[in-house]
Amino acid sequence: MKLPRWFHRFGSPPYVYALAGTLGPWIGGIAVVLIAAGTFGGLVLAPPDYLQGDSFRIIYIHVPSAYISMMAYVILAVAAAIGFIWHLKLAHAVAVSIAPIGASFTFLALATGAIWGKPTWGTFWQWTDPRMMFELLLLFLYLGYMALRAAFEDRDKADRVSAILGVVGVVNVPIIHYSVIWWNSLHQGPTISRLDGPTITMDMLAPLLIMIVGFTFCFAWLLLSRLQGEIVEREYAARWLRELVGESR
Amino acid sequence: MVDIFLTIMGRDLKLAYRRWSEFANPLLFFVIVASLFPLALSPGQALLQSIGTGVLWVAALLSSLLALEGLFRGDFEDGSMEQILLSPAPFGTVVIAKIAAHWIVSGIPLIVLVPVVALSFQLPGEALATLAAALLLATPTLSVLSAIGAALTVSLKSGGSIIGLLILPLCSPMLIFGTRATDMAANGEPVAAPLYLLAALAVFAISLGPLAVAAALRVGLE
Amino acid sequence: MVDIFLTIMGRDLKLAYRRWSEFANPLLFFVIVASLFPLALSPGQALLQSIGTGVLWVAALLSSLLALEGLFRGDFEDGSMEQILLSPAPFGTVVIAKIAAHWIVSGIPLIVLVPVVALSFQLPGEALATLAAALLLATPTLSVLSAIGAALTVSLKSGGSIIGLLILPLCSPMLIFGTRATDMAANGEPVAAPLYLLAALAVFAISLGPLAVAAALRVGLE
Amino acid sequence: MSDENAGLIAADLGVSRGGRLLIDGLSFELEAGDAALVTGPNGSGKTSLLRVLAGLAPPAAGSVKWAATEVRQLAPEARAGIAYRGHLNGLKKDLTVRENLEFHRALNGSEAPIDELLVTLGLRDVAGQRLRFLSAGQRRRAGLAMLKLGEARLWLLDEPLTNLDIAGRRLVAQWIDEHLDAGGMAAIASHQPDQLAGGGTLSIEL
Amino acid sequence: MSDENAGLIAADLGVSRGGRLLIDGLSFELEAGDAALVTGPNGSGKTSLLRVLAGLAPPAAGSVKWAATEVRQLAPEARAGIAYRGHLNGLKKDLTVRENLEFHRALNGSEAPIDELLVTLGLRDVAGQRLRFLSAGQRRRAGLAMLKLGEARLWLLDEPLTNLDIAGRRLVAQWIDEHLDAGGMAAIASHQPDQLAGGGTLSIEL
Ligand code: HEM
Ligand SMILES: Nc1ncnc2c1ncn2[C@@H]1O[C@H](COP(=O)(O)OP(=O)(O)OP(=O)(O)O)[C@@H](O)[C@H]1O
Ligand SMILES: Nc1ncnc2c1ncn2[C@@H]1O[C@H](COP(=O)(O)OP(=O)(O)OP(=O)(O)O)[C@@H](O)[C@H]1O
Ligand SMILES: [Mg+2]
Ligand SMILES: [Mg+2]
Repeated sequence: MKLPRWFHRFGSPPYVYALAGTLGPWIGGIAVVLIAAGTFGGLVLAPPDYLQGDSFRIIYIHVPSAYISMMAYVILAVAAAIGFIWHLKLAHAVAVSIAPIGASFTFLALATGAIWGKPTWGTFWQWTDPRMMFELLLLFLYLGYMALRAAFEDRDKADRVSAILGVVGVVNVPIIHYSVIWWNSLHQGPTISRLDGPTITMDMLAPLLIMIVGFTFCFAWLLLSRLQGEIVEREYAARWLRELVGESR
Repeated sequence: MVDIFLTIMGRDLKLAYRRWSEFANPLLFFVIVASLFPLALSPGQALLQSIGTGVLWVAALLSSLLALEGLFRGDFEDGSMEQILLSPAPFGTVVIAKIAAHWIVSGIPLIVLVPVVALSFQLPGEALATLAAALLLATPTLSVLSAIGAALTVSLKSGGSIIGLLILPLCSPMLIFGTRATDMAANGEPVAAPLYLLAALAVFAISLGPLAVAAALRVGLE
Repeated sequence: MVDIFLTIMGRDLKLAYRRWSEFANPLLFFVIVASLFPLALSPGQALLQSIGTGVLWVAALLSSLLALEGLFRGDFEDGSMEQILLSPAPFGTVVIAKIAAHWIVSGIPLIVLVPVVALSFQLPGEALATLAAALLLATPTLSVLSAIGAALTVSLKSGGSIIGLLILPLCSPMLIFGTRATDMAANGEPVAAPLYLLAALAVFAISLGPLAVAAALRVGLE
Repeated sequence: MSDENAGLIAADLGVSRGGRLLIDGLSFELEAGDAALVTGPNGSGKTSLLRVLAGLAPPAAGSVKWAATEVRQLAPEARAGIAYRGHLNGLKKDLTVRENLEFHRALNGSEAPIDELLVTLGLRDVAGQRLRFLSAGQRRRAGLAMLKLGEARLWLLDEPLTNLDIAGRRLVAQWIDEHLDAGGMAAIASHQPDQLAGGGTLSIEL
Repeated sequence: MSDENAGLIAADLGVSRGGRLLIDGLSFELEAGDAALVTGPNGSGKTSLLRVLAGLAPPAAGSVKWAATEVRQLAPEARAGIAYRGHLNGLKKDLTVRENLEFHRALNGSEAPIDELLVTLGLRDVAGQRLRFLSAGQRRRAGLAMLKLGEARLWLLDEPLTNLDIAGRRLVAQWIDEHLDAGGMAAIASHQPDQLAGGGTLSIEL
């Protein structure tokens, strides 16, 4: 399989470094604006839930981060696969940069879910909830990926070995997802209804959607800045980087 | 191909026989875990029955994870893996043969042993056959998954036993379906669905897993 | 003596740090066992609470056994143990230092970690302090016992990792007293008695165990 | 020259280890009857070079070709043409000497007679013993036996004389000479080049 | 002769391995300045003998005395007088060269300067690297460095020249000569006795 020609530019570290430098601030700016708008909409404009009162507002963090946590893993796996197959160091760099970000969002989803669980379900943690289990296992996947990388001295080797894990992991993500859900649908634990009240009103939904888009931009922004750092680390000895640093001095 | 498969499998079985105590270890581990639990819980009959399936499956899962940890390490450290990789034998076949040998040594005894232990957990008789069948379908997948973990970490030399962390999330479906099948059988419900799922996962794992293992081993040797 | 103790311990801690992934493994193992059980059992709140203590103790016991399996193997295989035995350092001190280093790496994190996991098992707050105290008293004994198993295993080389598992029954007192103390604390009863017993076992193990370990290692080198 | 008979061609080879470039711009060719003697002080990169030639590690630059194919891309059958004997013997400690050799014979699809080989190597008496119970030199001998269990035309030998007594060293030197005379090739790293009777037709000093 | 200055006395020594008697009725003495060169074909029992002399394994018959005490019964301090370097280097792969040497210095209660030693051995540049990333010869060099980290009067060396380049072999030969000149003793098993400059005052052929 051959990669299209335009794609090759993304294999060039200086190009991507510069691109990330240009796009980063814009994307970051958009993220800040959207998140600010979403927060305002969610905390101020949206009415309190008639069942849960104000505690439901944590949804504006919880749902976007849960969504990002899953999306990030898929991107990680795709990047890792590209890196492994076409020996593209930059793709590996992308995968590496995503891992800690994805893990953080996963953790955020877990933490906000747990905090939310206390007022709603009366407990921080419910072992029998499929989403919680799924999210926890996803966190393990991220941590495993990061631990595996950390255990290698040689970056090249770390790239390729962890790429294999990333790809195997993404194959498993849907399997885990569905197995956890099916399993619960049969074992009826203590019955918990989530946000069963009236269907979500527009006042509540709109800020949520804005937040989701905002979180996505935020993710992209974080990714670009980590990627820049990763490139610097990898191209430590490269001429273009030294010239760049020399220039800016 | 078949020759190579048999050669490699024969060698690994012979080695396992020579060092049987090492391979008996995970089984013993299983028996001990399964018997310590009732001791630590001192539950009533009913409780024991209700947690029995779960305990058995977790113990079986752990024991098969433990068994595979060293699958490739020995061959790495004495240089055998280099020789095998450089030989004309197709590497994928080699990998499958090694996993198969290991499954024979660690998986099959488990399939026999677990239902026996299950008896002492007051599991109803109908569930035992299902339990064995589910194990028969789940252990190959577990073997492949742990082989992936072992291959990923073998090149760490320093003993990357992070294996557990890597593989565990991947194993949870087997745990879930296996437990479900057993529980359903105990309740007299039809168990075809979870068993089919286990079989599907096994086919999937066996057909694609060895590729991942071979790739990881190759990188590890560099 | 103190010098040698610190030198050996320092070395082992440094090695553990270099290979952290290996040493993190038993802890991970603990977390995994503790979190898989509820998954496989899918129990209700009440059931979870009633089996929680037992699960935690069994998991902690297994994880500390696992941690020590390789305690002496590395030193045997690269010839370090020969050098240490032939050096003027008193061998008993060396053994104690190695066990101590390993306990710091594997026991202490467990003492911290277990109560945290216990929280998610809905264990009442009063029981947590007792749980930590019981672990503090029980883990050194477990470390010594598993060191005996590891020494026997390593000195039998090709055979006898089975001996390692023979250590397990010796561990059951710790399991029983530990679970009892935790359960009693959860019920608001006084817990001094089981804790005293754990302390007595620890003193006994620490004073006599290293002798057995040193003797086993000496034989192994011949 | 047909592809089949082409030898080993290293072109502008760079070898690095742990991020350090050890060898740079090395070019050489081995044809039937050629032997390259690789010498150099400890840590100069002899082992690393041989591993790259065997295709175990990728070159940092340049290429290694065997039978006109990049060595890392060789088809399984073509790999049979190369034998690599490194610092490690590649034998299982818990198999007997004979079982080890039988395994490697099967792996390489060879039919070589094992008994004669054991006699030649002075391993007849310990043939039924596990490798674990052999002395260092006996293990090395068993490791070298594997050269005769296959039809490799190119031998890559990393300090083959280690731990061998005089008779053993003489035997290895003789094997190499016979191999070259029969149209084989070899690249040999050694600190005792004088002990390898014929010496090399090519000398690579690192 | 005071006990303190007594050397190594092997009396009617029998050495067996795996139930087979390899050496029988061997008697010899080493005093200040003496070196015994142990030679013999592969598998003749050189390693087994040195391990018995070091007290790692019990003799099958007879006795080995050091400073007039049975070597297996030596008090810990007295053991400092004997250094054994076997086929294995006895170094941790995950410690750096320097850390390994520092550890062994502390273990032997010595104060020897490590930096000079590293320079002498040509290991200065890799001093901060883990042993795992060293070449075979570099590891051997680090293993031999341990001879200088202690005040052993008796050196028991099992094929010390393995994997060493010419400079390394010369250095070891020189160390041995200096050691003997300073009143030390040595028993050395080797397949290359000619490379050990002075040769031995005593020759044990197995
Ligand atoms: C630690 C605890 C929790 C975790 C790990 C968690 C995890 C998740 C995940 C992974 C999703 C995305 C689901 C998907 O798209 O399939 C999600 C969505 C959601 N969660 Fe949670 N959750 C937790 C607690 C809670 C609690 C306590 C509530 C409210 C009572 C809640 C309400 C929701 C809602 C409303 C959504 C989005 C709508 C939907 O997909 O149904 N979560 N959570
Ligand atoms: N661990 C062991 N158990 C049983 N027998 C052994 C063991 N190690 C070696 N032997 C046997 O003892 C004999 C002597 O071995 P030893 O290692 O002492 O020989 P060596 O003279 O050092 O040989 P080399 O020159 O190859 O190092 C050999 O024939 C070997 O088969
Ligand atoms: N696994 C490794 N990772 C990183 N660097 C390594 C590794 N192995 C060796 N090196 C480094 O690469 C260099 C060359 O090592 P190599 O083993 O090729 O040397 P050599 O010429 O075979 O030496 P010797 O004669 O000692 O066997 C050494 O300086 C060593 O420090
Ligand atoms: Mg080398
Ligand atoms: Mg020897």
